[in-house]
Amino acid sequence: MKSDESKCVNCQRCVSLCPTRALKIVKSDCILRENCNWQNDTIREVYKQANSGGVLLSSMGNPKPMPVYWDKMLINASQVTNPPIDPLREPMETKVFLGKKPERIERDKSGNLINNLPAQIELTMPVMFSAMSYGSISYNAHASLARAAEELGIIYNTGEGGLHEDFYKFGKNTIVQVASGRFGVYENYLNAGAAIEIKMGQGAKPGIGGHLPGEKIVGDISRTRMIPEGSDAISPAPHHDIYSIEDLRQLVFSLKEATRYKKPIIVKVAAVHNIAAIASGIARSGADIIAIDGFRGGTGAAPTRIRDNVGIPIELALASVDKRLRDEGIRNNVSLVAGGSIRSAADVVKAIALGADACYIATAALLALGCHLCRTCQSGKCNWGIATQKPELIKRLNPDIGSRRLVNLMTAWKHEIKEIMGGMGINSIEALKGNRLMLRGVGLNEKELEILGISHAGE
Amino acid sequence: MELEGKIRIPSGCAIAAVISREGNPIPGNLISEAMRPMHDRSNGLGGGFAGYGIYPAYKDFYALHIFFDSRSTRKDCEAFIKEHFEIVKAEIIPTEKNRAITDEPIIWRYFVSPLKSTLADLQLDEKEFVVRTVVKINSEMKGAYVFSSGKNMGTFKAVGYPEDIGEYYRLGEYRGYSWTAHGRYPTNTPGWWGGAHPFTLLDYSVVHNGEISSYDANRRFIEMFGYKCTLQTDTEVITYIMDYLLRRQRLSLEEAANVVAAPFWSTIEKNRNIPERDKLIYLRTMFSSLLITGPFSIVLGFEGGLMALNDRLKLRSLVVGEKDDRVFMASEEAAIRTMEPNAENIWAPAGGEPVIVTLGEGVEN
Amino acid sequence: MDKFVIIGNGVAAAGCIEGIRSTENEGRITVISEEKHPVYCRPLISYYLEEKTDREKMKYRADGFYESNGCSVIFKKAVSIDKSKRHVILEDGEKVSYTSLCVATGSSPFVPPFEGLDTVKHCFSFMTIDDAEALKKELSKDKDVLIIGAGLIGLKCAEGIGDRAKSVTVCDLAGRILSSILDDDCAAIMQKRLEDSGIAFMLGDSAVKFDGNKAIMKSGKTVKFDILVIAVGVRANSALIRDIGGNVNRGITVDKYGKTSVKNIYAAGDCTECVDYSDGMNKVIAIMPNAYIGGFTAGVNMAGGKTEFANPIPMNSIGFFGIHAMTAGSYDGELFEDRSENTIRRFFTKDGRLIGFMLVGCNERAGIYTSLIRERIPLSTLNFDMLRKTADFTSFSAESRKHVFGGEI
Amino acid sequence: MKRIYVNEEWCLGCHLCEYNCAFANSGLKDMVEALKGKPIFPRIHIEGNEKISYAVSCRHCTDPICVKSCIAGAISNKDGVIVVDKNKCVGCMTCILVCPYGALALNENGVMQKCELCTRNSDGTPACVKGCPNNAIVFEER
Repeated sequence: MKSDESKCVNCQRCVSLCPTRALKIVKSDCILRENCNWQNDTIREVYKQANSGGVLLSSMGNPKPMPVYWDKMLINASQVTNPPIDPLREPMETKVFLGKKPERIERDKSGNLINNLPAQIELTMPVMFSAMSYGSISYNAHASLARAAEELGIIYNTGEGGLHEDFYKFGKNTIVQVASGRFGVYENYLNAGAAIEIKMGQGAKPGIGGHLPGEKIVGDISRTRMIPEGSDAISPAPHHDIYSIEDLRQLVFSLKEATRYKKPIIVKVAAVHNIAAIASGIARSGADIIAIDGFRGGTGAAPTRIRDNVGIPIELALASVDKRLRDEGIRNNVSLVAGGSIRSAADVVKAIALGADACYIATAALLALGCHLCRTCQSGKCNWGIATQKPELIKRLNPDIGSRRLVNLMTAWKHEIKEIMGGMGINSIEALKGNRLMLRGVGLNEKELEILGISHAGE
Repeated sequence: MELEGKIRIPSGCAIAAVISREGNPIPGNLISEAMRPMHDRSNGLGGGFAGYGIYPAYKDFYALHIFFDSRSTRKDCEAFIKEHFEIVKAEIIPTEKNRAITDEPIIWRYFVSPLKSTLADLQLDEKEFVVRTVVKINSEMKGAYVFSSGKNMGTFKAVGYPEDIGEYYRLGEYRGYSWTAHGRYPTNTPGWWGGAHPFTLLDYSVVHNGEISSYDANRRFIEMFGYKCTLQTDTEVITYIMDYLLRRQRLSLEEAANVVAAPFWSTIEKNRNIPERDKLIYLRTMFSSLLITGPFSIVLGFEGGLMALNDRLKLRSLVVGEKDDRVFMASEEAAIRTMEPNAENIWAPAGGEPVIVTLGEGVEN
Repeated sequence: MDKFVIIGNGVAAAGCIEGIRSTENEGRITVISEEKHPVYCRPLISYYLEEKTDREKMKYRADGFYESNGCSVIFKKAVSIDKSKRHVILEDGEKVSYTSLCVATGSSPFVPPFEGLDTVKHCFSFMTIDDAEALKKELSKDKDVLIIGAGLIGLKCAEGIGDRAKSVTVCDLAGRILSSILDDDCAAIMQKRLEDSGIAFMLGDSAVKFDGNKAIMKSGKTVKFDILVIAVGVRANSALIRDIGGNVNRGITVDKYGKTSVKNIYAAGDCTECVDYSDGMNKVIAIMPNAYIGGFTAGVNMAGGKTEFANPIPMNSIGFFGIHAMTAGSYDGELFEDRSENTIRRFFTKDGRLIGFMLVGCNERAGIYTSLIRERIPLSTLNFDMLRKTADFTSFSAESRKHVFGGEI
Repeated sequence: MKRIYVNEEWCLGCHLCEYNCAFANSGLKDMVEALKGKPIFPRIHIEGNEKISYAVSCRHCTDPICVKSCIAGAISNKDGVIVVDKNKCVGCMTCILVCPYGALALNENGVMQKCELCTRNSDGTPACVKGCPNNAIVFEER
């Protein structure tokens, strides 16, 4: 048996399938003469660009050694003065409703409360699968996400590639996305889901559009995106009808009109420097939910320099947005969804404690489907049948397994969330939201603690 | 060590309350004595009482009870109050020296009424203006602390054991149709008079036993509506929540109870009464950040009644008993038996189920 | 209570017992066995001589088979049936009455009236374990054996005793071995392997006369032998039915339920004849699967159930010294052939369906072909060119694969 | 009864089922020791072409013709599972001639072998099913 190390992307497929665990992938011992400044990858990238003259592309999240604030926050637990709650004995609630909450109650003439809540998204746990388009990921990957979302009572997101006809039946567990390319957007599509998401930006590539090459626009994908076979699917960097917050407000209300105010509107933005002000604007735009995507969020393809250098961490963005909206007294206008590398139940708990209503996960979901983070999605040759449209590769992902693994993952997280909540003496996720006293920082400086709105451990 | 407000201090506690449904006067020493058998539930670092109907002569005026750390603070504060209020009476709250009570501040009460001109200027209703004034004094005026601000009611609190505090404030000289009491067991405090309970805002007073785990979620939400949780205590935030739900959102007591101690979703879903179920879903969704989790038993005092409420898991003790026109509530039955040895119908209310007692119809308060 | 009686104690009888018991558990079953053994695997007698099996392993069913099925066995010969009184008369005059009766008497070796056969000291048939035991007793390394008949029985016998005799010669009037199931080419391959293993053949020639240790052949040659085995063929034991006026052809005639023309009497196994599903002809298909299925079918119907004997066809799997031939169905059709040095695959089709095949030296998964015959699957629904070369399901449509591997069975 | 079913839509043709089968029936604890450098005799086989593949093993028919055809009485139905008594089998291959699925084959000793649903392992799932990386082989009631 021979292997060509230059072609190996370290997807670990062979390692995973070998029944005797006889294979392992090792780093090639052929390395460049690197130093602290000029490291292997940096040098190679220069060679690559010198060869091609092109923009470097990469995929999945920012791999650079930037701080991961989740790992610098620790969670509280009850001891003595109040009791932890045993999730095996007591109900432990994780249900959340996302959407705007009115300022005041209203009553009818006989004094009964009127349900004046605008449309909400109901989730059995505060996690949703975030946007990944059909095209960037496979039919079977979408099928897995949709089926799992339905079984779990949560939501998955179509991404900007439209909604495949087979998946309309999962509508109540679907967020349909309206992105700058407007692929596959028409009235039935808008009405098909539980909510509509306007994608203004993405954590992995803030300020950048997207480009799915024509050769991938075939068959179902072309039909679902509603563009001719073989034509490039180009998502412009901006929405060309949104050049200001007023324009966004118009789109929000256009979509609400189109769906007769029955669907909450989510506005998804990348976490960038003045995210708090941006969020405040969106909260006043009529949007029901703001999704903030941090700079470690994944992608099927992004220019490397953008992915690695643009945007800010979700933890800081979330904390400052939550604080700003509360300071302005408009936190109840919107729900907040945090995404951009939520890796575990602990990250979810920390995000909720910082102030999120729910989290978006995508990379973790793909890992559940088999992804080994080889970060070569852009090649379209995903060995795990996820980020590919090649039939023989797609086949490798059986949605029976995929959906089951997603359900397993989410169920496991739910158990962990409940356990952590129980430890804090909290038996409902509402009581965790924004409960920053439950967090303490370690190894953070004053400024970071201030932005996160938490005390240092020991305080 | 830092005072309340600088740091959040958890504590265990004893609570007790009594009300006459017919509005008959009850002397304050009754409730003070009730705290004696629950001595061990406190540790001498705080206690207090709230009495309703105790100032019939001044029932149309807000009774501000204020601690001052010095004469000059009092002067400044009085000047501030005079700017916006008519003060019909100002006096030192009578006390009796007690060995167990030391380090006392200067304690005054003022019967006041907001100036109509000020209210008109600010376009505020009277109560809201009083609330803002109290919040302003407490958060901005160092050394002054308003610890009672309702009409025809008053709070009396100090550092010490509750039964000593009752004697110190000479509670036997007051008559009220209802009383609540609190004995505190803070785990980490030098003891500060202002930090003692009951906590009150306008005529709402709360005595609370427990340590709520939802504190910061509740605090950060309620602070959006102009409240400032200066003490960082559960009792304070519960009081504000009650004020927000009852006075500002105009929810009924039952509805407010369904917000703070909301039934579990599983219980709600099983409710066959559809309008009732929808109402519960609505309240939980609408006010999700006001759900209070963690152990608590509280007695909320208000003009004309009392409401006792346990957390939905009933993680703290709370018993209720009756005799004739009186209803008794306490952490322990012993406290009820002290107030009324022949108390009847003693029961422990289920978690999340409020016990609401109001003055009977036609009874003046 | 019903009284079930079975004459015969072979595989058809075992099938009949299990058929009855699959339907009801009340009635008594009586088995009348001429052979003095519990049911055993008759085709194994050559393996027995070869010592590939032993008497214990040859038991067709575990000890306690009869008891657990509520059967009693009478080790006597049945001589006649009284159809009006509904009883079977045994050799000693005993009468066994029945509610319903199954005749599963099998077949007997056919011994032609050779002149001088009575002068042969050691002459054997090769049908029963008793035959095998008798033969075994006589065999030794210094004895020459002559086998008359190069059919299945004769050749299995030859293989079975090859190592125990000085020489084994097989003669047959036909010009090839296994003439009833193989054609010349196929037979030649098999014959070569037998010869390579030390078996001698005299084909197109057979004994006409015996004189002590000598056989005089039709060609005039003489063959000396110490032991003679006669395996020229078998005849269905149908006399019991013929004697009471039942329809008998080459075997007892039965319908698809296993019923004879006589009321309350069924028949099954080698003593019967049935319609060959591959060519529609009436014939005796004396093979083990048919015996069992025929017996089982009769049993179910005797006990008040209803089942049919579905599509019987002739089929044979036979091997000698490591080479194996498999055949099924009939050969009157269009021929397709693939062959290599040591293998032949011959397929016969008619009206767009496979009706028969011969496989020599290549028998993997031959049942897939057999089922084409038995299920009468139209060849137009699959890729027959591919299938002929390899027996697998890639030649079938995805639809039928889905049915085969994912559906009910 | 639970049976093995295959779905070619998900079969990747990786042959792991064959190895897992051979290993499960080897009686050995270590797969390398059991299979390395030896011809393997699995009771399940992948067949197919470059477009499709699927596994074939005994279907455990409710009315199994192999049982009826065995001249040695070596194949029997044990609670729905069709099993071969290796002791009794003489290798006549009649079962091969009759099995419509081609599910039987000789083992390394010239004795017939077939899938006998190796369900006596820890979780009651046959090794081929357990090891199939894509659920192309399932064990269930239908």
